[in-house]
Amino acid sequence: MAEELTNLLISEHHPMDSLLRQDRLPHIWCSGCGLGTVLTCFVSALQKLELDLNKVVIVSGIGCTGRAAGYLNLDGFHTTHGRAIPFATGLKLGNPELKVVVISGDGDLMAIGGNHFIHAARRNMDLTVLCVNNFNYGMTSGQVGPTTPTDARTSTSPYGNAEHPFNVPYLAAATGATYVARWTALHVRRLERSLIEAMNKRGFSLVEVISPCPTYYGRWNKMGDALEQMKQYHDHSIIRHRTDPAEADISLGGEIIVGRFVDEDKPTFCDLQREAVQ
Amino acid sequence: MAEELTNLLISEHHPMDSLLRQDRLPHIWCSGCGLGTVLTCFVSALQKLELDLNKVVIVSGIGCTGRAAGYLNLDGFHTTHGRAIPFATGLKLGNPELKVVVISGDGDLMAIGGNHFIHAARRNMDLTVLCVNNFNYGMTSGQVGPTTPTDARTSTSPYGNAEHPFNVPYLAAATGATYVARWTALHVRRLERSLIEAMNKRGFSLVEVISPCPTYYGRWNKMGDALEQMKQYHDHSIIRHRTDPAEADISLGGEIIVGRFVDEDKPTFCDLQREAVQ
Amino acid sequence: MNRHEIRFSGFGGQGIITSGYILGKAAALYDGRHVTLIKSYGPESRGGASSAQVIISDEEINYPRVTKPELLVAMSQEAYAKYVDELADGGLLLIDKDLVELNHPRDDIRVCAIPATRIAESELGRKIVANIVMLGFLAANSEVVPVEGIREAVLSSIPKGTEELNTRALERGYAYEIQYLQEAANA
Amino acid sequence: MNRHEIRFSGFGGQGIITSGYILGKAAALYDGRHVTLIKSYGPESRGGASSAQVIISDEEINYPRVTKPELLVAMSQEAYAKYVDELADGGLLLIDKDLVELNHPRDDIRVCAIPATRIAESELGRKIVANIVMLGFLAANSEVVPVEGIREAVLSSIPKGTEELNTRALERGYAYEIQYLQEAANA
Amino acid sequence: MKLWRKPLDQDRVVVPHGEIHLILERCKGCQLCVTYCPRSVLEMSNLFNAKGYHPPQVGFPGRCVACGLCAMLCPEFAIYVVEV
Amino acid sequence: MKLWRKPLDQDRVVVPHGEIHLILERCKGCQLCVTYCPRSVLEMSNLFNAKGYHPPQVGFPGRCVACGLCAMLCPEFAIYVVEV
Amino acid sequence: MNDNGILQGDFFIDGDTACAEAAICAGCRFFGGYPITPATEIAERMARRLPQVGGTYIQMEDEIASIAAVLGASWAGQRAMTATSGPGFSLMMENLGLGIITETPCVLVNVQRAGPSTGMPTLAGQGDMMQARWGSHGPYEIIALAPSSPQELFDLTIRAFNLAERYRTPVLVMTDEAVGHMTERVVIPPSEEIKHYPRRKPQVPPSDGYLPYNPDPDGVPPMACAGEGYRIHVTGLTHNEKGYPATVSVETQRKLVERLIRKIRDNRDDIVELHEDQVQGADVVVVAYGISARTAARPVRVAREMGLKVGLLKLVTVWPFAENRIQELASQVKAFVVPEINMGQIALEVERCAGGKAQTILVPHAGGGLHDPDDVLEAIMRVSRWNREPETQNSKPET
Amino acid sequence: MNDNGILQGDFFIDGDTACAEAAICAGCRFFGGYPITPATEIAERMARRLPQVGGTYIQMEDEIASIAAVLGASWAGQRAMTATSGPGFSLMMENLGLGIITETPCVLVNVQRAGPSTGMPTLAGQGDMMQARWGSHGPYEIIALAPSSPQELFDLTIRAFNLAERYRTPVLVMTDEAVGHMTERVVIPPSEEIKHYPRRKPQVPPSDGYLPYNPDPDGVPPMACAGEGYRIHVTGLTHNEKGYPATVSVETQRKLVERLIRKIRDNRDDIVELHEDQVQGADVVVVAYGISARTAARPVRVAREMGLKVGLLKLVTVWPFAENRIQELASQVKAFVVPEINMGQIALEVERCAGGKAQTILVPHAGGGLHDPDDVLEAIMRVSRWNREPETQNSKPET
Ligand SMILES: Cc1ncc(C[n+]2csc(CCOP(=O)(O)OP(=O)(O)O)c2C)c(N)n1
Ligand SMILES: Cc1ncc(C[n+]2csc(CCOP(=O)(O)OP(=O)(O)O)c2C)c(N)n1
Ligand code: SF4
Ligand code: SF4
Ligand code: SF4
Ligand code: SF4
Ligand code: SF4
Ligand code: SF4
Ligand SMILES: [Mg+2]
Ligand SMILES: [Mg+2]
Repeated sequence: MAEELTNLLISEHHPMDSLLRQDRLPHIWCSGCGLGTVLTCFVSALQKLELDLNKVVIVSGIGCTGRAAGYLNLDGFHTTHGRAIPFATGLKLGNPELKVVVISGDGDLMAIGGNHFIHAARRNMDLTVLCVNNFNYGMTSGQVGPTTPTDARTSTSPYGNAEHPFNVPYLAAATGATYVARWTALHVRRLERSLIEAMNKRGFSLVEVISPCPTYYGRWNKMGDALEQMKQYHDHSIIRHRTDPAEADISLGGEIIVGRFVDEDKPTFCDLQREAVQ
Repeated sequence: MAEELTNLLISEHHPMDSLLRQDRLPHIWCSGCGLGTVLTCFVSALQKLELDLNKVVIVSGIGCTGRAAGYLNLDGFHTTHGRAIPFATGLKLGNPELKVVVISGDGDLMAIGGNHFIHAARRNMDLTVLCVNNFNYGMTSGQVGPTTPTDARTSTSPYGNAEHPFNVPYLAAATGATYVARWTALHVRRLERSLIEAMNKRGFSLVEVISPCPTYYGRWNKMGDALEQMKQYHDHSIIRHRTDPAEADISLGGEIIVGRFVDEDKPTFCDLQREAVQ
Repeated sequence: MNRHEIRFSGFGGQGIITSGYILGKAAALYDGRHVTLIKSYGPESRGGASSAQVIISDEEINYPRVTKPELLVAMSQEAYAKYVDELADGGLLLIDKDLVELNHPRDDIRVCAIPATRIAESELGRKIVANIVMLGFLAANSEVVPVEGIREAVLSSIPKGTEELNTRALERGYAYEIQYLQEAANA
Repeated sequence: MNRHEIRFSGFGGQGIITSGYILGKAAALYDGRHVTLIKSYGPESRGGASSAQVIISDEEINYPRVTKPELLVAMSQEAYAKYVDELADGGLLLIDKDLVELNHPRDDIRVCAIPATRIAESELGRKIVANIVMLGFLAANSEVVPVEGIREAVLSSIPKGTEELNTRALERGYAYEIQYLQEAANA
Repeated sequence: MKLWRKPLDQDRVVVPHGEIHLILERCKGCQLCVTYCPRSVLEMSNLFNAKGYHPPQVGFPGRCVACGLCAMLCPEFAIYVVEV
Repeated sequence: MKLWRKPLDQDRVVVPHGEIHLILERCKGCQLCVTYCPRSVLEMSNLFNAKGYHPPQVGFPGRCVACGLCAMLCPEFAIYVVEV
Repeated sequence: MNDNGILQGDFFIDGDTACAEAAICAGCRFFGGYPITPATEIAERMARRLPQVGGTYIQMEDEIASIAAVLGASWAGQRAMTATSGPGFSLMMENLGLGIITETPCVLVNVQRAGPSTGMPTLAGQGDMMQARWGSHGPYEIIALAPSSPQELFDLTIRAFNLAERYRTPVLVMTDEAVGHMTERVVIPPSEEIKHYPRRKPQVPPSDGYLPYNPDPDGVPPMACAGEGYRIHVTGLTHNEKGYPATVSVETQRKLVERLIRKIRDNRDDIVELHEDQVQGADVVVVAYGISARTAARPVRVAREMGLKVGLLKLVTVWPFAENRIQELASQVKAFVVPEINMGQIALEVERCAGGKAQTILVPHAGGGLHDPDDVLEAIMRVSRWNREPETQNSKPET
Repeated sequence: MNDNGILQGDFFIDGDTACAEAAICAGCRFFGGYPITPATEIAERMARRLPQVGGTYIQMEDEIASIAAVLGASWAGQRAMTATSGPGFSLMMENLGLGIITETPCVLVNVQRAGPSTGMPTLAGQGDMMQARWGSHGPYEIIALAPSSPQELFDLTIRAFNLAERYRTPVLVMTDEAVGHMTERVVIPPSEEIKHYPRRKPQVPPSDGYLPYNPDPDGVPPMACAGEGYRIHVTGLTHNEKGYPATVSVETQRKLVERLIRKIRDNRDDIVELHEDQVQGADVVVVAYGISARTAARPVRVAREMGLKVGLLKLVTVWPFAENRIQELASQVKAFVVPEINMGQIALEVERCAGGKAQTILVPHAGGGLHDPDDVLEAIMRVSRWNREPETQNSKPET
């Protein structure tokens, strides 16, 4: 069959394969889901960063996004739902040499894991958190979550969501994160750059990526197919660096402010602890 | 013995007794602890509010503060540590006629219960939360908590706290509370007034009270006795209504901005749910 | 005892479980039979293996698993490979022609093939109804459940507004039979 | 078998448990005995009933609860009422004079009273050392543990910087004996 | 103090006077009432109540204006004032 | 285009050209590469891979400038381009 | 659908859906939950259905909040429920204890999947059966039911609500993925035919000496709810009949804990439901529950066709355990065969109650699916042979 | 204190403090915890002591975070621990399962108080013993030790760390308020004399075919940690030897779960520690653990003085259960007497293993303190009389 494809070379390996667990590909994500693109950006950022890859650890919770840890050829921990951040905290404190990155979904990090998120931010724990926000719980087939816009429909908000959503960058900033950025899954180059910045940051850094879940969220809200949903997010987004994150609310069908919102320096938990004990 | 006291009448009953479970007094709180004063203010506010007291319900978590529910002669629930807010949510949704007030400590509401707090605020659940912040876990004898100022000493931060504390009003405001105020336990009249306003509010209201824990926090931080600690908080406080809560951080020995910070209107969870279903 | 075991198989997103549901509902509510449907799939929403097992019987059904199905619908190569062996002697295998290569021949079974996905995609404009096309094809090739029951079950199970699309899909699959036989004759 | 059972009692905040700890430590580390200390108190930090049970023995101690103490220290009315009956015949009761009214007389025990709280408050300026005053008083009235051991145990158990205060408290309590007996004689 | 003009309502202003009540066994001797009474009406006594705390007593009964602050500050619902 | 002055590095600018590689069985036919290729190099094929997806193919091979965007957008690590 | 939004008639629905519909029939008007495979469909159904019957669905931030909200709603006077699976069930353990000590009627459904930990989210297990009994700290007793079909899941969900009210306690419906995701015909009877055990209310008006934890003679106290004027105090601390904490009174603790336990144990006969099939006179009795009882039916039939005297005892109520019946049967049978989708849980209880008078043979399954019926058959045949080949029969006492 | 900050010598400290010092002696350098009575003193001691030995104390936001951080720290190569009591223990149940399925060595101390729910925070209970075994969802086995004095709490905490490494699993130290808050002399031996079981590391270099979940012959896989270059993948899902999820492979599930269970059950002899006192030849054996074993010592002595043949079997290891020993003894003794501060937990296991050959008499206590020794004595005397007054001896078989 492959020979019928015109003008391209059929290959077995990809230049990013050394950072991937090839024996697990293709991954489980739906066709057109933004997660794969986000992972590509992450790998690309890693390739540009000057890190000892043996010291980079990925921690995920449970969810579609949470599977990320399982596709990267790095030390990876796929923990329990919501608990990636405290697990990551233990890893980091247990071995401060590690670069610990949490990759997880909006439900995992903001619903069941919300407390850990705000406390890690408060402590300025030296972690990078990549939160993929698809406005719903993809893995369990599309329920309402803490980032679902008001009025949006999901399998558990069939009459429209009666809750106000979190503004993730604001929550991060208000609780102490020292680097906060947001992009959509289509802002591949900028996302890559933010990931580099975030991982280079000492302290708690958060990158939120708005990403389509065509299978559930897109379908419930009649957003068309994956391509259309991805395009819609991108088209509705406005790049505004250093925006006060309080202004970065997302409403159903409204504009999405993206950019690097916060980038400041503050002693981390480890800094302060070292100081205190001395 | 009593007859030796000069110029006062020895009495058996107090004008607030009808709102108290007299058979449980004296309460367990330490001499000079701010909690009793806060409770007095609360009772006083109740006496001024025009509420059907049979419909007022107090929900507490576990902690010194958490005992509040047990001294008020109202329907009262002393739940598990950190879970007062979701329990209160169930009460309110189960019977929307109820006026549900959560009274609990900083550790209960902000440490183990932090997630419930931010989610209830996000949903603008129609609850009043009275958070007594004594900068530590009193009930378990004075450990560090999420509101303990950086560098403060406690039994589990004997070298000085290496964490940045939450700014409770900011956290409440950033996650959606529609009424936010802070006072110290000595601001009795203003506190009473804020409690009245908060309970009259539709939506999620938060009143934080900075209160001395002479037995632990005061002692660890050499703040003198209860009276001195209470005075210190009061003297360090500056009333600034409508301050941006982001500016209301508290540092060890620093000034404490108090006042009514937020007072706005927004549809509650119940409002939006009613709308959606119709 | 009149008992039928049927397995639908493919991967997540192909509507495998819906197919089983519709067939089961047709038998249970429109044909008054005892029916048990069980689904197997992984935790992933899409892409993982997916299968629906339907037992239709005149008696109460205890053990709900299909062990020797008389009818197997395979909508992916993986599903075909995994399940073709369990098909009972003389059983019927229905495959999506474009997605399954018959590389594991058994001469004791009957095979009918239809390009269900391609039909759904190119003729009906919605790949998602490939499963309904396949159901129509099934109804044409097997007598487990009367096609009328299937039609009713389809109509009572799909989102409002998609009745016409699904009816067309069912009919297109039902009608494909002849075409297939002709092709086979020409082969 | 040389075995002593002692109970300290009062309410939270009076240093009841510390008293038991110091006595126990004196016996265990400075007198080489087997010692078991158990504490009972409620969840409240202050104000609730509080008690420390110390067993000192030359043999291994199994059951750690005091059942018939030979020495009871009662620093509150409540504690006195609750525990006075369990005191062994011929036992010794030490009370804080201002806080306990002997309204439940037993003539088979010896009672010694000291205004420990008042002494701590007015003479030593820190109510908090009332328990140490009481310990001194205990040392003067009982031979369970040599006073030297108690002194060492006090010094190794208190916060740095409070050595002098506590030594004075211990001594003041120890010295009170005479005064008490005189008072008693005058009574 | 000499008033250069007489306030309009002077005749009607009656300085209220308070009668102080104490529930002895609730008091924990925290001194809040004593410390914050704006008229320095109260003082600590030397007595102990059953829990070993010193309750307040009234030093200057006439001064009390029944402002109620002592009752509002008291953490124990132990003191209150009746306007007489 | 006529240049009114010759860019300094014009001689050195070689418009890069890309050779497109596909890992067939990873592709899920999402069309991102096709849609966002700035040079419209790619198009969807009619073939199915084993999972039933249509992979892309190259419509206009000469146009590819090896910008790498297709690889960066591909959620499946299925496509990449080698500059030749 | 009736005018009041309640369904009636024949439906081809899965167990989860049947469970949700049963709750609605039972008068449940509050659901606080958090999605988890394979229980999500219950939440989804409730989210759609509750507003249609005037109830409230709320998706909480996690399972801890879910059960806390359910307890709150029950104290607001509602019949309330949540549904989860293993990981969420583990998270609920602390507040399950609160429900027990405060005697809060509510229903908690666990659609079990294969564990431990995240395990196999979409596949069946019965690995939480002992957790159901022992998962929260401290001493207590619990009621747990185990359905084996969507219809039974429907029926038992209704029973769970009634038992919860009858005994003022959280009741567990311990189903599993196989039943929850299995689709069969479910008959929903007319509302009038559905039995409702009403909440037991105080017989005295407020302030007339109502003691919230003063039990009726059967050990269950009537329940005043929030807003009814009784000014109740409810605490998770050890409490006396007034409901007041008594945290250092060993006597209060003894009375409270013993009553909490007795109100279940002493009413075992009312609570325990068993289905027996040719148990009388059997040589071997298969003891099974939930989906495994269905698996067992086939080998039992085959064994009987082979002439063996095999009974099937299905535990519809798993907790409190059917101690008496197992003890009785132990004197009659050679062996119990216990197939369960775990590595031995209920089998331990059977073994204990058998008291050495009959053997207990566990047929374990690590999870992820149903037993191969042949494994059960093999066990039945093995123990049945004992009589005929006495040399292998080493553990059957003479009784 | 030694130069390295480690204590040595005689101390008059409570059990909690002894536990913390033991952890430090055992090489524990990470503590993630959350205060709770009566375990708080462990955290407080660790907060002060860990920085002195180069370790890290962090107070997490709750118990769930605490155990998650402990698991993380273990994977960073540390010996790590947390300590809690009932309510916190309940909250840890989900992640305890994660620790088990991922085979993460760590130590979890439960200083039991009286439950259920908030119960009596400052008073002793032994009500979480079955929860220790069954509290997390799904099938698994666990190791749990029960000390009865501060010294033993010290010793067993060290043993717990070693067992955790030996079997790559979380190990529970199930103590209680009585022991945790009891102060006695504790002897801390010189560091050199403290045995350390080192973490089992892979024998192959990274990329040389290391399979993270490929066990050594004893069922325990060597453990590569984060940052060591092995690029491990660790998941709470059912996983194969590579550590990759295999969420629909029943065979993988079976292999994994069976191995997790076997590595404990098959090594029962190594893990189970019992203290026997005149058990040989006894008519009655008191089976007890933790503080109740001390309570039992007195009535046992009294009974012996009365001429009765009474043994005392102290379960130092409670889980895995001393099945074999109880079975053996059941053939010898008339009865087991089991005092525990709960309403019957370990007694059920004793009864099961006794298999009807000997009676099992529970001496329950609802919690909030120790038994009255007379209650135990009474039970011993009651069962001892059976032989003499045969009419009351209705349940002792002839064996
Ligand atoms: C304790 C617990 N509760 C619930 C679940 C079920 N669960 C798995 S993933 C998930 C939500 C995932 O949503 P999100 O984090 O947004 O990830 P996405 O799938 O959307 O990428 C839930 C609720 C679980 N695994 N564990
Ligand atoms: C699950 C659980 N963890 C821990 C505890 C122990 N505990 C009781 S109160 C408390 C903290 C109280 O602090 P706070 O809420 O600030 O109240 P305060 O006593 O300071 O008023 C803790 C940790 C508990 N009861 N339950
Ligand atoms: S369900 Fe949604 S989030 Fe999950 S893989 Fe599919 S599209 Fe992506
Ligand atoms: S411990 Fe602190 S907070 Fe608790 S009652 Fe005493 S002073 Fe108040
Ligand atoms: S009422 Fe006012 S003036 Fe009178 S004693 Fe109280 S505080 Fe003082
Ligand atoms: S404020 Fe109340 S408790 Fe404090 S001294 Fe005055 S009367 Fe006593
Ligand atoms: S490298 Fe750029 S130009 Fe070439 S095919 Fe990819 S996207 Fe198009
Ligand atoms: S972007 Fe990747 S997965 Fe999508 S069509 Fe192109 S090659 Fe296939
Ligand atoms: Mg999501
Ligand atoms: Mg506090």
